[in-house]
Amino acid sequence: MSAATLGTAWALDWIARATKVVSENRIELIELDRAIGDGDHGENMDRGFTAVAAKLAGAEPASPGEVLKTVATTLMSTVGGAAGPLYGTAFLRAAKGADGDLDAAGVATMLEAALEGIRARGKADTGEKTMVDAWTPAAVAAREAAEAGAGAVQAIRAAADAAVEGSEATIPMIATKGRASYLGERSAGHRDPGAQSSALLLVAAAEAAEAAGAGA
Amino acid sequence: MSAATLGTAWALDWIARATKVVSENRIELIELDRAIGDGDHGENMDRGFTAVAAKLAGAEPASPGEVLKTVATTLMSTVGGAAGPLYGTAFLRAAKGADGDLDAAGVATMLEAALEGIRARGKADTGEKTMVDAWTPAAVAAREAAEAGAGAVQAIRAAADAAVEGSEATIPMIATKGRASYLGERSAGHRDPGAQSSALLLVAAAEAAEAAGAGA
Amino acid sequence: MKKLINDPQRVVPESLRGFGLAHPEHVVVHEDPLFVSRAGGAVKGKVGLVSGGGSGHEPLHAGYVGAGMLDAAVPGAMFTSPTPEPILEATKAADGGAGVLHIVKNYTGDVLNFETAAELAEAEDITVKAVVVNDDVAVEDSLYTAGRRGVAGTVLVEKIAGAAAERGDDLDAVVAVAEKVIKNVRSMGVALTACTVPHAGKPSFDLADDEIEIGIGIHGEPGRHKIAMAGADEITERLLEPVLEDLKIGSGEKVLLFVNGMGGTPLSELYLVYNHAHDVLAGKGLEVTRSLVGNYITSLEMQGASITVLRLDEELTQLWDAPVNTPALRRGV
Amino acid sequence: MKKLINDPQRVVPESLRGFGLAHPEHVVVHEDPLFVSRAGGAVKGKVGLVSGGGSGHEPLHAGYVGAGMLDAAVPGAMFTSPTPEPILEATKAADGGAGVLHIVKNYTGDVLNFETAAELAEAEDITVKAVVVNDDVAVEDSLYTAGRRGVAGTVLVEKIAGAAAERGDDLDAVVAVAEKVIKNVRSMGVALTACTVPHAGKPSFDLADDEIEIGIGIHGEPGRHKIAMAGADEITERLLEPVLEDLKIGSGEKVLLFVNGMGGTPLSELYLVYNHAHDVLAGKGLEVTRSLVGNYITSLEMQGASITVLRLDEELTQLWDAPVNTPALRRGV
Ligand SMILES: Nc1ncnc2c1ncn2[C@@H]1O[C@H](COP(=O)(O)OP(=O)(O)O)[C@@H](O)[C@H]1O
Ligand SMILES: Nc1ncnc2c1ncn2[C@@H]1O[C@H](COP(=O)(O)OP(=O)(O)O)[C@@H](O)[C@H]1O
Ligand SMILES: [Mg+2]
Ligand SMILES: [Mg+2]
Ligand SMILES: [Mg+2]
Ligand SMILES: [Mg+2]
Repeated sequence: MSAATLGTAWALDWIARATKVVSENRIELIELDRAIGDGDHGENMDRGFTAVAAKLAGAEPASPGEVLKTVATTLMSTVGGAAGPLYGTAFLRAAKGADGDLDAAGVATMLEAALEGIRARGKADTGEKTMVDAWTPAAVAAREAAEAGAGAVQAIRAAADAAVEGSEATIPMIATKGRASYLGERSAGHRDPGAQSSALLLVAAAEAAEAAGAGA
Repeated sequence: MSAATLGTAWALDWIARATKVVSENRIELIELDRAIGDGDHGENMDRGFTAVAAKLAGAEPASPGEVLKTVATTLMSTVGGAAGPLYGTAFLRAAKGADGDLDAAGVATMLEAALEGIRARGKADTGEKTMVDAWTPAAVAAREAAEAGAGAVQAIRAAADAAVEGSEATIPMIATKGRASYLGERSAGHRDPGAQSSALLLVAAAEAAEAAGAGA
Repeated sequence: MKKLINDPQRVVPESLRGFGLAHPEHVVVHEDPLFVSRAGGAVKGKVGLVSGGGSGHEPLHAGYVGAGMLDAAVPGAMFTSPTPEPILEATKAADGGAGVLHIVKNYTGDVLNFETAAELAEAEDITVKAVVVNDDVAVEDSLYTAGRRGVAGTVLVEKIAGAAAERGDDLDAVVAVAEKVIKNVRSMGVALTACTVPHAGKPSFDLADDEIEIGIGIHGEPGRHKIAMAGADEITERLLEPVLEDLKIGSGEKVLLFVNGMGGTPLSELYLVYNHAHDVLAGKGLEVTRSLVGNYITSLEMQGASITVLRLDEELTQLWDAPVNTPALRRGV
Repeated sequence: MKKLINDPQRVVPESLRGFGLAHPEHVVVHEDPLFVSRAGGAVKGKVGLVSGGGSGHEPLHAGYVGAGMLDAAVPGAMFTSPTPEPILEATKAADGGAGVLHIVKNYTGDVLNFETAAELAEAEDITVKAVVVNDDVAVEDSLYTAGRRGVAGTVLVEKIAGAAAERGDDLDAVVAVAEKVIKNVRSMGVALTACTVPHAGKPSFDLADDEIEIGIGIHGEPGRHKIAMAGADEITERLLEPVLEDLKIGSGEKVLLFVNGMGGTPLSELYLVYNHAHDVLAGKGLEVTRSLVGNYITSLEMQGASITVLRLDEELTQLWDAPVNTPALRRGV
């Protein structure tokens, strides 16, 4: 199982699970954004992934990269707000290196590329209470797992767990980027909605990998 | 006591008591008007009588009529709304016949003149849920008392009691004049604010008469 | 009650003072008695137009003082008709020698106070005529009642009669134009929330979270009936149907469609109502040739809207299109 | 939540459809992708002006499309920046061959989506420049943060840059004018109540009956701090002081004073705020030579206001006075 790679079926399952989990957490993400932002993050993500699901419904992608590229362009053209371009760029960069099945190193490279995309567009660093605080530990964890000889499933699971922790860690932070930064110190004590949606997406990726691994 | 007439001192005391009772019932009159009108009757009356009190403070009127004329012009120029012109005309007409001290017949004539003034301006009849429903029984009761040989104090007391009943009787009525008429059947079940303020004013007149009578 | 005010008793004068400071090119605000007249004074030889009524309906009426509309406006206390004295002074300020038209909304208080002021003005040799606006179809009309209220149609009367005066019509002709508008305009309103008069400190009526008031006026008075909250399209139809029925308007006629906000409703919702109202009218073969959408006659911060339809002919259309230069309505200048 | 809407998901397109029906002489509303352009299309040889952002701030931006102001506007979902595609289409529709200016409010989402659209437009050989409005002094500015928000100052940038484009300035000159406005304009806002985004169905923040939020933006986001409810004069001073301090403005200078309503506050209260703000400025020796009072950039039905001060020179004053003909702002035409 640790040798299994993640292919197109996994990517499709990931996005199907992501669509579901985003829809299930629409209200929670709205509530998180209501506290320190403008209350639309859940609505934005749900609108985007609903469109993604519709787009992928008829498609027959040949690689994980093709799946992720469709996700990227669809999010970019339907989400809007800050999350639209950021996730759009993340998935676009992630897609680039994913033209074949992914081993653990491939997973790490994909996540690093996504993170770099987010950082390039958003100009945020860790500790600024944004989705960067979920993607950074995720990418680091995946790379460490790969270097420690883990398989792709374990790498993506490590990334997901790290993202969940990263999302949690945004709670005490004072935002300096994104809409929450307008609140200054009042932003502390609330979880960043983008970090949380990032964690949800990466957990969906890990679960899809595990489901495939289990079935393999 | 039944032979006592009502003079300038009575008129001044009446208006002083009226000012007080209107101020004390400001909120109640607002609440009555809030239910079936626009919620300003208490405010309007209080503004008017506060101005009346200021106007009378320095004055040395020579007759009840002079007092009532000051009341009339001051209400007309400070109250506004429907109540301003109606009470203004009422007091103006009341003032006309009151250039000397009033006996019971004089009280009845004064109230009839006031009522005629209200009816002429407002074109309302009894049963339309307006102040006419307080002034009409009041004028009738005063005339009956006078014809039955009562004194001025008894005549004004009879008028006051009738006005209180008249105000009470507006509760089940469906308004066809004034702002409450817009509510149609929904106006039933609420007391008319103008009938209530009329009752308050006439009770103040009776109490001033009784206080004078008691002191005389 | 949360309001951007200081002393509840001083809302009207403080607000009007600010209004005067913000629009010195349009108006002069007189403080005692309180009224608003055109900057530059009465226009010689032109019929003067005066309107007024309780405050709380801003921008009505003071916002419509200026070339092509009113010559003077008389704001009373909150929701309370002004007394005769400021109406008289406004009438004098508006008189350019060709007589003055009083545009009165049909409320007992407004009618009585304007009547008295007109008598006083006549005594000073100013010819005054009055028209009474009563466009609210929510109120059943009858010889034996106070009749219908004047609501949003008032704005259209002021604009169109103002244009007639500006083009040089004499007093009788301006009256005739105003009466023509009154005959051809009908309105009906809905409230989603009540409003709070500063001196009362409490909402003007109580409304549950799932109820709305149909047939409200502009004074925070309760409407004809409560109904369960409904979608905008359905509410639009409930307002529009009695308006059209009462107007007895038929296929092929041209109309102005006016969706007015009560003060606390977002503009986007007014346009959403306009959207469906337009479709309903088009569906009945009516042609909407002019429009007005916005907060033009309000009830403080009340959430809600009213729909007004004015039957247009060539003359009314031209007068509607004529230039107007006031703080709240401006075009062509 | 009580709103005059049908389906929460359809508020923006239904409202814009009504907007288009109400103002056919000013605008064309395009449905897919959703954007608004001037009736009559791009003006040949004129720099095109495009702005946009989340919906819920009406009349901004679509209400300012027309001669003398914007050439196109891009309304996103409620409080959500539009995606690049409609911005690109709006940019094409606004391009008269002299390049296009993007007027962007400083929000991460607006900046990113406009950036992408600009790249796409450049790829289609349209020259695009962008200015970023960031007038909100409630937010501390810093190199290391997202910086200040763009709020009510945006309306002034759009008007004045629009006038510069209309007089024939080239793209660099229009950018320079816009930058000059941005450099000289500051704002700060207060909320008495929150607003409710239709899809959220709940107020955007919680506020007790005796509290207000100082330093709010235009997206229903909480402000910098809550304070106890206070009188209008005191609130006015709390908003005005940081604005003046940040502008470093001194005695003898001329300013435009803009009191903006957040959507649910009566006009009378805005004038009451204007009244005191004017006095405070006069007290500091500043001369208020131009004014704007009303609901020009809103947060749905939020009760509250913002105060904006723009330092004026001869050029900005002339451009402010220049004719403008849009659904929401009109003068001289
Ligand atoms: N500069 C940035 N870099 C990285 N992430 C950011 C940045 N700005 C905002 N975000 C992320 O976007 C999220 C908000 O997304 P969303 O609510 O959809 O957009 P908006 O803030 O425009 O309403 C934030 O919670 C944060 O994680
Ligand atoms: N046509 C009328 N005739 C007699 N009284 C009237 C008439 N119209 C109104 N009223 C009286 O005026 C009262 C309302 O006064 P007020 O609230 O001060 O004025 P407004 O109705 O203009 O707000 C009513 O309660 C009623 O008694
Ligand atoms: Mg958000
Ligand atoms: Mg009343
Ligand atoms: Mg009243
Ligand atoms: Mg947003």
